[in-house]
Amino acid sequence: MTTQTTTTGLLPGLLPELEVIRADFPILERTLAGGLPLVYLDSANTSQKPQCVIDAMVDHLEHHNANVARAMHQLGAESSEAFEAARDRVAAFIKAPSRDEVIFTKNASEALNLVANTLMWATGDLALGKGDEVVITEMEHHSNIVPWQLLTQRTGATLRWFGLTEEGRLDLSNIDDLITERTKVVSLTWVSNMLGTINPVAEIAARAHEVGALVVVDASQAVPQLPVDVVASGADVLVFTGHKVVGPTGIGVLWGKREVLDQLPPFLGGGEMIETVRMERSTYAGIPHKFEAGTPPIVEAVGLGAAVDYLDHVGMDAIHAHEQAITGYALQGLATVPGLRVLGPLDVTGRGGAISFELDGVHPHDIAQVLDSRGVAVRAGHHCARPAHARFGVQSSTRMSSYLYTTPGEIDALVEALAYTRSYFKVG
Amino acid sequence: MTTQTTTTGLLPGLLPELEVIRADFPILERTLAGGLPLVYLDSANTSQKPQCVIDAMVDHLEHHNANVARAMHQLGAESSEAFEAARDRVAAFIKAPSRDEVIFTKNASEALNLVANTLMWATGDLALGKGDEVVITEMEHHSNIVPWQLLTQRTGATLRWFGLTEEGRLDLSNIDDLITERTKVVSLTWVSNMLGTINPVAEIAARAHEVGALVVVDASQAVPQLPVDVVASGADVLVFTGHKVVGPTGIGVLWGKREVLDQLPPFLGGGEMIETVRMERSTYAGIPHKFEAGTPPIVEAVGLGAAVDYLDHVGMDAIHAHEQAITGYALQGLATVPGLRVLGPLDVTGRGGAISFELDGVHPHDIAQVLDSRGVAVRAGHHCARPAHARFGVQSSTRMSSYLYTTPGEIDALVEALAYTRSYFKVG
Amino acid sequence: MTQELDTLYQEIILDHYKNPLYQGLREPFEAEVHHVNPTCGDEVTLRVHLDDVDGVLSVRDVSYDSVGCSISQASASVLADLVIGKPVTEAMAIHAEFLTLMQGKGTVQPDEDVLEDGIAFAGVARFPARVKCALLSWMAWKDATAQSQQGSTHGG
Amino acid sequence: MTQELDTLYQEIILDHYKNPLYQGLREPFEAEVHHVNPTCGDEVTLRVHLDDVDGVLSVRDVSYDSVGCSISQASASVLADLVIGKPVTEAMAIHAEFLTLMQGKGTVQPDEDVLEDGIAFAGVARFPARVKCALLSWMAWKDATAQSQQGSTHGG
Ligand SMILES: Cc1ncc(COP(=O)(O)O)c(C=O)c1O
Ligand SMILES: Cc1ncc(COP(=O)(O)O)c(C=O)c1O
Repeated sequence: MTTQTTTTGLLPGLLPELEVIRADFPILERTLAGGLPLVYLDSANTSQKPQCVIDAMVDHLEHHNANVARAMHQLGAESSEAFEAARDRVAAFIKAPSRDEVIFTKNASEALNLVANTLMWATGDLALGKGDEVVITEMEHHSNIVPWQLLTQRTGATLRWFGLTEEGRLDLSNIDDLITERTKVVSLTWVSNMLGTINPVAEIAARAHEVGALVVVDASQAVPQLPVDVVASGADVLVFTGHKVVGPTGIGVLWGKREVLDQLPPFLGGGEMIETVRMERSTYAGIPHKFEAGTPPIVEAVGLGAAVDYLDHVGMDAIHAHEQAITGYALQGLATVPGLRVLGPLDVTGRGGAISFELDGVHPHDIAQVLDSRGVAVRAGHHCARPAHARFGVQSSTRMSSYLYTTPGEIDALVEALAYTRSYFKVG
Repeated sequence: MTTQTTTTGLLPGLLPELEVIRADFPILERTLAGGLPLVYLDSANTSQKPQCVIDAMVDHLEHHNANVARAMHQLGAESSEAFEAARDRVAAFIKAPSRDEVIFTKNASEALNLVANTLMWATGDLALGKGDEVVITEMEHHSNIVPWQLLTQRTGATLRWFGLTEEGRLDLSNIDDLITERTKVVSLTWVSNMLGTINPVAEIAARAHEVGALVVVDASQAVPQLPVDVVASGADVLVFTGHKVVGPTGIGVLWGKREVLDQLPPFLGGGEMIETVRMERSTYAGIPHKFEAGTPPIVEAVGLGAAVDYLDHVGMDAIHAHEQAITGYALQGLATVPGLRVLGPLDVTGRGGAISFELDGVHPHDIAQVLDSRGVAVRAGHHCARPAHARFGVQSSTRMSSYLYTTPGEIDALVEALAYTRSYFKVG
Repeated sequence: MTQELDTLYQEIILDHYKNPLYQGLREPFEAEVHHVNPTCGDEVTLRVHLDDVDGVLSVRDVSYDSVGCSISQASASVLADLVIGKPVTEAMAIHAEFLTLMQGKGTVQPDEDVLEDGIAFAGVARFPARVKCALLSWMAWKDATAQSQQGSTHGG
Repeated sequence: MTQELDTLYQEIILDHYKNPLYQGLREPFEAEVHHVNPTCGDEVTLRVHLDDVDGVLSVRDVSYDSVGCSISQASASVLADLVIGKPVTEAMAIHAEFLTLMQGKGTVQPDEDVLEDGIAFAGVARFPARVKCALLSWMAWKDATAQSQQGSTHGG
């Protein structure tokens, strides 16, 4: 059931060696209750890990484990080299102009909070106060909402929002009302984790830069799916998270322009982020260390390095084409289910691989539960995007999300399981 | 060289099946440049990992990987259960009255910053301002200094310090001058990572509680070595870090009394830390989730759970006895090296397994380098404890630190390599 | 697999879901609470009206407005049906019994005399992700009842 | 293993360590900087005095006070010895050459005509943890020289 070669052959853009790729991911061989094969359609929540990522972590733990930076011995040198090499690889993967601009955090959420939190204490140009404005959008993940709510509440600044069109795209009609001389920060997601929408970040960044605002891009769903060039994106700061790019949990990435990062005060204190500590006062190290307090996620960086290498090896253009093919196929398939309404763009162009939907008469939890009984793993709830759900007048939704290992056969399994759900709940 | 059964037999307190324990740690079989065996005496910096911890992580990544809390499918349930089971195990390990009081952070540094950072925005009893005082000690790790410097600078409160005696113990003679009605927070390390000193935390906590101060205990070096009972410790908040208790990097633990954690405002925003997010304002979840923004360190928690199980299985009393035996043996051995001065208590009672020292005429870097050429891994520098170094009039030191896998033979190798260092640098 | 599903979605549950009892918000009441399941966004607003019946403090009404899945909706209906008209102490005992059942991971035998339709939730206990759904309104009721009692004591 | 060590601790390095040249802080100077290696705590305070020599801006003096290991101490001594008396442009070229050597991971062949005693540091490049030690005073010197030049430009 996991692949149907006939269908596969028909979809242009699909990764040519899909079976080979699937064989790289040990979990895909798992069976679930009742001996059912796993149909994993929850990759926007977290991605599965290829063997090479797991092996790189194991090799590190078994043969090179030591703390970094501080250690002068051979294991310390090996571990530091592995850790810093991961920084090089991530920098290359997102085309960062300088490796020092790549900061390892614990996840994307921490990276976003780091920016909002240090802006609280920023001086000069970056300082925020009453009358200043921060602009976000109604399709943000909570991790790109709550930090700005806290910042604006605490500084007296105002939080403003881009609205959404019926189709689930950013409503840019009032961009000149929203982004003004008062705007200090514009923070937005590149790809929506709920609606799938791909936003025109470079265009919005250009407008934001005209008024001197700082542009923060949440690329948590973009880096897994699109070839990313941080400079071309227009961002001043861009973040993503390791576990969604076939890497481990416990690591995220904050990239920022050196001028910006240099200007921000430190975030957490301690460990390698210092220059000198005196009882009266401490001074701080330069980037990237300034923002990496305490022992960093070492084995996680090693895993993330292997992960971006893996994606690079498959090719981000090919992965993007694959996602587009699968998403298009899924949109078609979902359209055949009576009573199903997709929240977000119905057109595969300008859209990522997360598709959220409602099904008349069945609550998302109940849908997910029935799908799970067929081995199909999707997410139900608000997907940490409550304002976007509120915008569409729904409290929650069901979301399927694909990745480079997803097959058309898995989409067929989803569609078939949705039909079963309708009959189980006797709707229609 | 790694063990000398004859010596081993002579040291009371040594773990009886040391060879069996060593066999659990794959890295200990490694050889270094020149085919030399590894003599790892840098465990206070980071500990090595037993096979069972690595295997638990691999099994999770290969068979159960999914995001937690949010997922309704079988993998999600398995992953959530593994993650929350790790919380249960950690809670049991430190005898926490409630599992919800155990918060997973990225490391000990983040945990300490979380407390200092949220106190910035606390209201009521916990609020800090001009005239209030925070008391720390001169033997703190930078991670328990810098956050309090930032907090006191930003609130106008005053930072005060316990001094150290010549022997490297806390100078408690002026405790009544230091801990007064003005004291809002007392934050101190249980075991010093530089001097090895074990501090009387319960006694100091009792005094702090008399004046209504909050007691924060940095147990980063205590939890690896001592049987820990958070309630008996007297702490209101206690932190430690995964990678020093044979667990992975990327995870730390903050335990706090429910009343305290409930009173503190949230730290980072986003992910599972919310109750509802509305455009106007958000409300927050209860503990532990309130302080766990974003995708938590899932596979790291699984590893940490396996790690504390491993330590429990060996027995913390037995591990403590082993550390005492090795430390006593090392203090004896180091005393035979001419020109060597130990910084910190010379008496094994009331002392942990980190021993920092100076050697006349050779800089710590150079010592570490020569030791490394003999396969002996130690740390040289200020060990993130610059004020303590300044107190003893030195800029840096060399530190050896043992753990449950350390053998007397490794101590012999260190002592012998120090003699070689002296001859290499032609001192004495 | 349908069998597994059927343990969860008992007929009784689906009935309560389709035809919920005591739904809607009514007056009078001493306390109103709003509870949320942060993970999925299910919400309930619930009111409690307590009153003396022959000298015994009793549950006179439980009214609610909720959004959520079949399990959370049905459990609100079953809750209201079970506790309305009972002395508060007895209702609390039912609450405790239901909680034990839900947290039992499927190992607890429910007592039909106490839980009536509530026994249909025995299967839910085997789906950890859904236990929260079943408990949402029960937790809200306990909270509201505690507040009502405080209120009446204070107002005393 | 002693062989490995000897590549690092060349006789020349140990000589400079035991008998450092141009040590101490002297007047006059246009800029003084303080650099720290945060990892290990090694520190250097370094002063630069630039002056016109036959119409060419030259390094008249480099004076310093430092705490650190043999490698960092010796490299300060070698630096001072190499650049004092040289035109600034030439000294900067030497700096670039030394930097290339240190960052070469042991693959760069040093030019004795340019680096003189500095070639003894070729072995250090194979010990990544020690490269920072060797570069500490060189980075400080570059910084101080840049500041001196700015100062003199601004001062007109
Ligand atoms: C006493 C003490 N506190 C705090 C820390 C910080 O731990 P981490 O680097 O894991 O945050 C350490 C270890 O480096 C330590 O020894
Ligand atoms: C768009 C977006 N932003 C931020 C996040 C937060 O990532 P993390 O949970 O790894 O911090 C996610 C994923 O949950 C996301 O999809």
